[in-house]
Amino acid sequence: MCLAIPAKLVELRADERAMVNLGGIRKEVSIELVPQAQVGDYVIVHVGHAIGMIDPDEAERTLALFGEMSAMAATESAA
Amino acid sequence: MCLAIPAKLVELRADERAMVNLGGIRKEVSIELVPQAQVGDYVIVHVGHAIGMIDPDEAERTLALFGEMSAMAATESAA
Amino acid sequence: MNARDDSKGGTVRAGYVRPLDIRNGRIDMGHGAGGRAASQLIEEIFLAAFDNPFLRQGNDGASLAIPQGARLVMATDAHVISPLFFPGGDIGALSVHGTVNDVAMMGATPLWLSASFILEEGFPLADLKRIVQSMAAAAREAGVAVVTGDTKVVEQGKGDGVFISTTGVGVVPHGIDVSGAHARPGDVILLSGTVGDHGVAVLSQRESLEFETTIVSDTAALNGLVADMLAACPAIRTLRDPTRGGVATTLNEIARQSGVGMLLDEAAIPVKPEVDAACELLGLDPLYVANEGKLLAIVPADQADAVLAAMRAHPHGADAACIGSVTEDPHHFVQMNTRFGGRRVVDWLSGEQLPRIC
Amino acid sequence: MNARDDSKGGTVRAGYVRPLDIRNGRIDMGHGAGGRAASQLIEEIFLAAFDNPFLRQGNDGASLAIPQGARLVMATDAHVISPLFFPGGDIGALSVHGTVNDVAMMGATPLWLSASFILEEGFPLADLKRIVQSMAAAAREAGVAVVTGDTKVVEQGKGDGVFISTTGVGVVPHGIDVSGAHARPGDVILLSGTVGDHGVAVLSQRESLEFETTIVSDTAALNGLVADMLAACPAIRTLRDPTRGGVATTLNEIARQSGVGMLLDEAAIPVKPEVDAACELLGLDPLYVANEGKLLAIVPADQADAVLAAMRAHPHGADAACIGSVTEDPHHFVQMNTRFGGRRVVDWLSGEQLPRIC
Amino acid sequence: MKYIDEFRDGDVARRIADRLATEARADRQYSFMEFCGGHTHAISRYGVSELLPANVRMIHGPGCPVCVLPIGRVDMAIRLALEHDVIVCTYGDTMRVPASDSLSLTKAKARGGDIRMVYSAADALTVARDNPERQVVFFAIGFETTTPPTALAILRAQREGLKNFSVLCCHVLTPSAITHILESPEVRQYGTVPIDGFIGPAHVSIVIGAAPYEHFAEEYRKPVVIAGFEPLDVMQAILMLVRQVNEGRAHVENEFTRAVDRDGNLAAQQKVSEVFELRPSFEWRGLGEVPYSALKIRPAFAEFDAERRFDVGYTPVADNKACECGAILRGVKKPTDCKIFGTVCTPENPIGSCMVSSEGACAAHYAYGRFKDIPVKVSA
Amino acid sequence: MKYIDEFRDGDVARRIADRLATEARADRQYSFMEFCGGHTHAISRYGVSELLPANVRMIHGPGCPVCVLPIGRVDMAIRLALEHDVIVCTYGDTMRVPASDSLSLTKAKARGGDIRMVYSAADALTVARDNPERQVVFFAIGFETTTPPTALAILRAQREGLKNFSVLCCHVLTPSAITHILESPEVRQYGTVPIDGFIGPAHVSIVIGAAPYEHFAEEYRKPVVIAGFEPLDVMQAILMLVRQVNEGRAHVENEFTRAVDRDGNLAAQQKVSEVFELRPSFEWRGLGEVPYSALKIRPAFAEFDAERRFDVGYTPVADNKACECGAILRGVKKPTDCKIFGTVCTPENPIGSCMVSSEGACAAHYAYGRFKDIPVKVSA
Ligand code: SF4
Ligand code: SF4
Ligand SMILES: [Mg+2]
Ligand SMILES: [Mg+2]
Ligand SMILES: [Mg+2]
Ligand SMILES: [Mg+2]
Ligand SMILES: [Mg+2]
Ligand SMILES: [Mg+2]
Ligand SMILES: [Mg+2]
Ligand SMILES: [Mg+2]
Ligand SMILES: [Mg+2]
Ligand SMILES: [Mg+2]
Repeated sequence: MCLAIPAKLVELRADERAMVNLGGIRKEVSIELVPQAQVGDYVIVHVGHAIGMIDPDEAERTLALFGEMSAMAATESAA
Repeated sequence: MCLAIPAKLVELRADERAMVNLGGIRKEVSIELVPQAQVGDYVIVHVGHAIGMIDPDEAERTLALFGEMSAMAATESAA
Repeated sequence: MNARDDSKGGTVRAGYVRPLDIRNGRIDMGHGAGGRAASQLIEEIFLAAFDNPFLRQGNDGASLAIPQGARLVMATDAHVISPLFFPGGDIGALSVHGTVNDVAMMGATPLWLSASFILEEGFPLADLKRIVQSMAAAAREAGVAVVTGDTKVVEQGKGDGVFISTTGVGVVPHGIDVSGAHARPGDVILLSGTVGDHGVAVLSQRESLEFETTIVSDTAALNGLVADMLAACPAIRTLRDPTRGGVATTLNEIARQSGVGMLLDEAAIPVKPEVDAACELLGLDPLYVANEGKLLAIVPADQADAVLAAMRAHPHGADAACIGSVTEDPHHFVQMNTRFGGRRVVDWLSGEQLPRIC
Repeated sequence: MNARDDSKGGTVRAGYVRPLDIRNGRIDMGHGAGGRAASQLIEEIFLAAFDNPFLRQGNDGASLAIPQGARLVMATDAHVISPLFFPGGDIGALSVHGTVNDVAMMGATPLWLSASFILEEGFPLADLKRIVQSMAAAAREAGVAVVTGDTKVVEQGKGDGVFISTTGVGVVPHGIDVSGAHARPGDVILLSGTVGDHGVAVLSQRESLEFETTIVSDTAALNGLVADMLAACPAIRTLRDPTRGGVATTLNEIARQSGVGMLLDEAAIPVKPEVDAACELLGLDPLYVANEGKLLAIVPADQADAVLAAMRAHPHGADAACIGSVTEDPHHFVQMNTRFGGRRVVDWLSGEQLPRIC
Repeated sequence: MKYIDEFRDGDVARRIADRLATEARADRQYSFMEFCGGHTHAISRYGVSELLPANVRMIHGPGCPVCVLPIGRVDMAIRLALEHDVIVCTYGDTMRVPASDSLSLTKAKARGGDIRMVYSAADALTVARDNPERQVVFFAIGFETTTPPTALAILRAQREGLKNFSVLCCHVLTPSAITHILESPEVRQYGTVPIDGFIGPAHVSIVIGAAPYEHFAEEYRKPVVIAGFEPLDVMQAILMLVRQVNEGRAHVENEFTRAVDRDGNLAAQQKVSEVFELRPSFEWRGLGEVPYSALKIRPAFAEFDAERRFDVGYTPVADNKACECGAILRGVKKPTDCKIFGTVCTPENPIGSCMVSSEGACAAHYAYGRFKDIPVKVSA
Repeated sequence: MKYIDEFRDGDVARRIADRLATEARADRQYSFMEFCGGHTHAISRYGVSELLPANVRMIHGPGCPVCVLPIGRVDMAIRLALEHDVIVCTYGDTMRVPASDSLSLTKAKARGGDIRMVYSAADALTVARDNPERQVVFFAIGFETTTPPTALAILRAQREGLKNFSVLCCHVLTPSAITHILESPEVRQYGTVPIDGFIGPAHVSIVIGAAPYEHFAEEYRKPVVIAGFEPLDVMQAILMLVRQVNEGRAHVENEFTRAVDRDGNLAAQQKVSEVFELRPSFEWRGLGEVPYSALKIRPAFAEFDAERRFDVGYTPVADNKACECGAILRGVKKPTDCKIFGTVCTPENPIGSCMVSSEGACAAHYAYGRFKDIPVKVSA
């Protein structure tokens, strides 16, 4: 449930809105729920609103751990 | 101006309305403006209302006079 | 789920589709989306009615044997009538007749029809089925096959129940050359029957105009009549069905196309008394009222009697009449000697023919 | 007036008609009533754009030379797209491509088109002219002639600007027999290029979905590509353009029609990154998104390379790929090995494909 | 159809034509004005001109409610539809009357105005009942015939307490227009328009009776013959006018006794006077402002008066400069005197109102009368 | 697409699959519930099941907002459109959910209801602004992800003083549903549904954070792994669950650290609590009444609450008797256990809600999973 995807914030606009770029397509979304978002950030877009943000380091780390021998370190009870 | 045609009243209906027959087609019209009209009368229909009636004797007389040698009798200053 | 577990469940009948609810069902946007719902609609309503090997091929087009003859003819008509069901017919039959007649008016034998449907969301399936069955019956009667089709659905408020565009293909026998451009001064103008029946039947149903009449639409396929006429006289110059705009406009079209004038005899033009009466009531002229089962023919004067006899021998031409002749006239006027004894121009229809009060 | 007196007045130019006001004019009901206004619309907009001897005949149908070949093909499509103008095309070009492609998918060379227009009262003449000119350009490019047509006008609120139904007639060369029923297990499935471009380009314009993309509709006539493919391999089994319902639905249709299954390779199916992205955003699957300039071909395995080479040599097939093969399957399932390494059914589209939130 | 077909008999027409040929004196011209478009239409459609002696000339009068409707009144109806989002109901006749900005009701409808053709004022009431959330305005035009049905609609709306129905009243009065023509300088002073008599209205007279015309006969010494709208009625009326002229009489005669008497339809007159009162002045297309020539809705029915309910003031708009409608309606000019007749101004693109209704002098001549001087050659 | 494509890599998938094959003990069964439809969808669409060991079974949970929407709530939206003549705006997902009387929003639209699909709650506001003469109701469904945008729309409507906008609030809460399942007799007492652990929501957790799940891990001794909706996320989460089970642990672990932290999006939480408050009880399709499992609009925003503005009381409606949706949503049954799966109930004619959304267990199995036991024979 809850279709949402990471898209790159490429332009801040008036009225707490921003332009995001997703694989070449651009769409204006509301960033009222992630007021801290800046150009270059990846926000998570759901029904026309950014509802969260991607942490690039964590993404990197998750990818690196996929299928590794041992359990992922330091994820217990959420970061 | 004022498209209006004689049609035979074939049925009195409620609410000061009546069914008329014109050459085989039947239409309901208002007879509020000719409350005296009875079944068998020819009423003159204009925009869905009977606005007058045909006097059959006068019609007969007019037809008989068409193109006669002398002027029509007794029509001066209207009947 | 885990795949292996699920496979132990009930049997999946992959091909099974619950039949359409014709009684209560309505068209929704899914019926036009090209998926399984659309496929089901085609199968249960269109294929069921039009059933023929061309459609059963199941392709996006029909594959047809190349016919023998002098030339092919192709004609098309969009049908947008309201009400969809009217005395004497419905949009389904009309959409077959309208195009079959256009093909026949080229002197051709109509063979195949395509049908494209634009349905409005919410249109009752029962009405659709009735219309399609009426189309199928009309096609059978005219001896043509509906060989390919298409269906689209538009949102409510962006259509009007159903629009049907049909295209017909037919073949002209050798030795026949019929065209609106072939009328010549001296030719005789024949009309296959009474004028205005279709238009008056439809008008009688219009909200706020309603009147009662026994007049029904004349909608009919005229290819049989045309075949008999051409058999009697292969030299027929022009054939045309006086639909929208009526006899008056159709004759003006031919006059312009052939570069001639025409002179009609009002007294010779057959009009049913009820049609005359309805026109009086609404301020219309029967010469401008649409017909859907009548034709005008222009023939060399010396063959007029033969053609007229052939027409009168056919059920769709029983009331045929000679209504005038072609004249030389650089203005391409259609004129008419009135029954009253005068003469007047019979002009093109201008704009819509609206009921008048004055 | 007394007739004799009036004749002394100004000169009457009987044939003169004031030209249409294309810039500000709009369709009104009179343009569909079949009178002089309708005739003017046809003359100044349709004839001006489609100009050809068939239309200039001025009849209600076209008279055509019977073509040489094995069989005739007839196909039809109704076009109801919104918006009428979209990135990469408009309803005019689309209405030519849609039908030309259906004819071509039968292995035929398209020759003639009919066009039926249903115009909504109030539609700007300028838009109509633009659309008709685009149609004419598309027809020229595809090498087909619009040989006959019809125009109707519906009241405002009973249409959606303009609907165009086209019917195409073409001829199949001797030795060609293409059908959706001819796929056989072991055959190879070819796709002429990237999927979903048309649907995404149109979606990008939908009110409230609007997004910016460089994707434009792929709308194109594919008869040239088909001719090259058939030259490379006259034994092509099946050709079909994956329009509404997309590649997924079209393959399911063929599977059912031929009584086979299919197995696709997701990794082999070309999808533009932006199309992928738009589908992610809206919760759509590119396999169900409409194409208007792509084709699927099913060919004997031993000739797949030759056909693929011919496709890639043609501008409309530059991105052609082999995307799977035909299987034996009594359920007629279309399955797909996912790029991820799994396998799944690729079902028919059910209902409409609506943007999702979850 | 009884009482119609008998009055269109070509054989009888020839008998009247023969009498006219005999009785019209070769040594003089006869010019008669048929006031009504109904007569104009009959003359054109049946080819009556063909049957008249060369020295009898018919002049079209202003008796077409569509033709005399000034541009500014059509503009009001269009503004109601396009700016006030009102449903405008109207008779089919008014749909194509040219208004300002190249509009007409037909074109305003194509631009999104909710404009509906009705057959009767009563149908406009039905539209109002069916659309309680919308305001519905009946654009009421016409002479004394069409006024009583409008009065009935207003009375019924009041009885039903309809809150969304009103009337844009453009009803005009026949006798005032005739007076206006008789008072015009062309007729009265210069004699440029020699009117030897009038064919009086048919259906208007059913309602108002013959008496109102007696004044003209006496005051202006012009014979008047009230005549039906069938072609034989018209021919007979012309014969009767020729006879009056020949005998030097100027009376009101009634050819239409089968439907008209001296007093008219009193029931209808009563309804009209209950709902309407005289306007001090009203603009007629072609005639300009004509005093006491139209009706307005009485203050007691103010809520049904669209002019009071909506803010749509009347702005007079001049006709196209080339258009000769005004002169034609006064009988001063003929359609073919207009430089743009049949070229720029056609029934498809009417510039003036006379080209709209098939009763309009220009439309009638365009549609029916253009065969003049064109020889009919049947053989090739 | 960055942060998407990397998480769909088939090669990495095989690596995780290998590890799973190694680590899943052959001597036991693993049953995990993925709460979210997003995970269900990923499993189906990418064919994840293919890559799991035979003894790892995934149970679909109730985490599809469309699937849990009770018939009676859809009926309310339909009544608003058909009986109250309201413009109903809704997400595309709800259009085909079967309601009473064989209707759905799609079918109600075909019957003349003015029902419009929107992409965002903000678009419903636009519809309201553009149609000031109509009432506009946003039919709001969804979990904690979709609720903040609805809150923003209501706040903005208040700021703008919109008088024709309201919300039919059907927002539900994830943790209450999980509790409900854990409290169900099948799980708690009879053990007919052996749930060894949960894959926790992805996007919901972005908003509410990981903390709310800690309670389950502790209270019910069930491991929870919060995971993204990409197929690698799902596989990795399963691997992490297998490891917890193997090690006898029951913790909340977070596979989705790139987007989820312990506290969630505080700005979003603040907007939600400003506008909404807990409902004491709410019906979930399949689960029945679940206490404190949904939100309603606070009295301060009463004018934007469609349930207060319109007289549309809620009437519970039982599911079709044959439909097993309830049991399927609780993990008790599988789609193929339903007698009418794939025959009477298909995506074209869904009988139960699980056949509607492509996240629904039945729809997912119908669309993606029916190839089981069908051999693929390519050569003729
Ligand atoms: S022809 Fe047209 S412009 Fe000229 S007077 Fe007549 S209506 Fe007016
Ligand atoms: S198949 Fe249909 S009826 Fe059966 S459980 Fe699933 S949704 Fe319910
Ligand atoms: Mg045609
Ligand atoms: Mg036709
Ligand atoms: Mg025709
Ligand atoms: Mg098609
Ligand atoms: Mg409609
Ligand atoms: Mg097609
Ligand atoms: Mg096509
Ligand atoms: Mg196709
Ligand atoms: Mg046509
Ligand atoms: Mg529209």
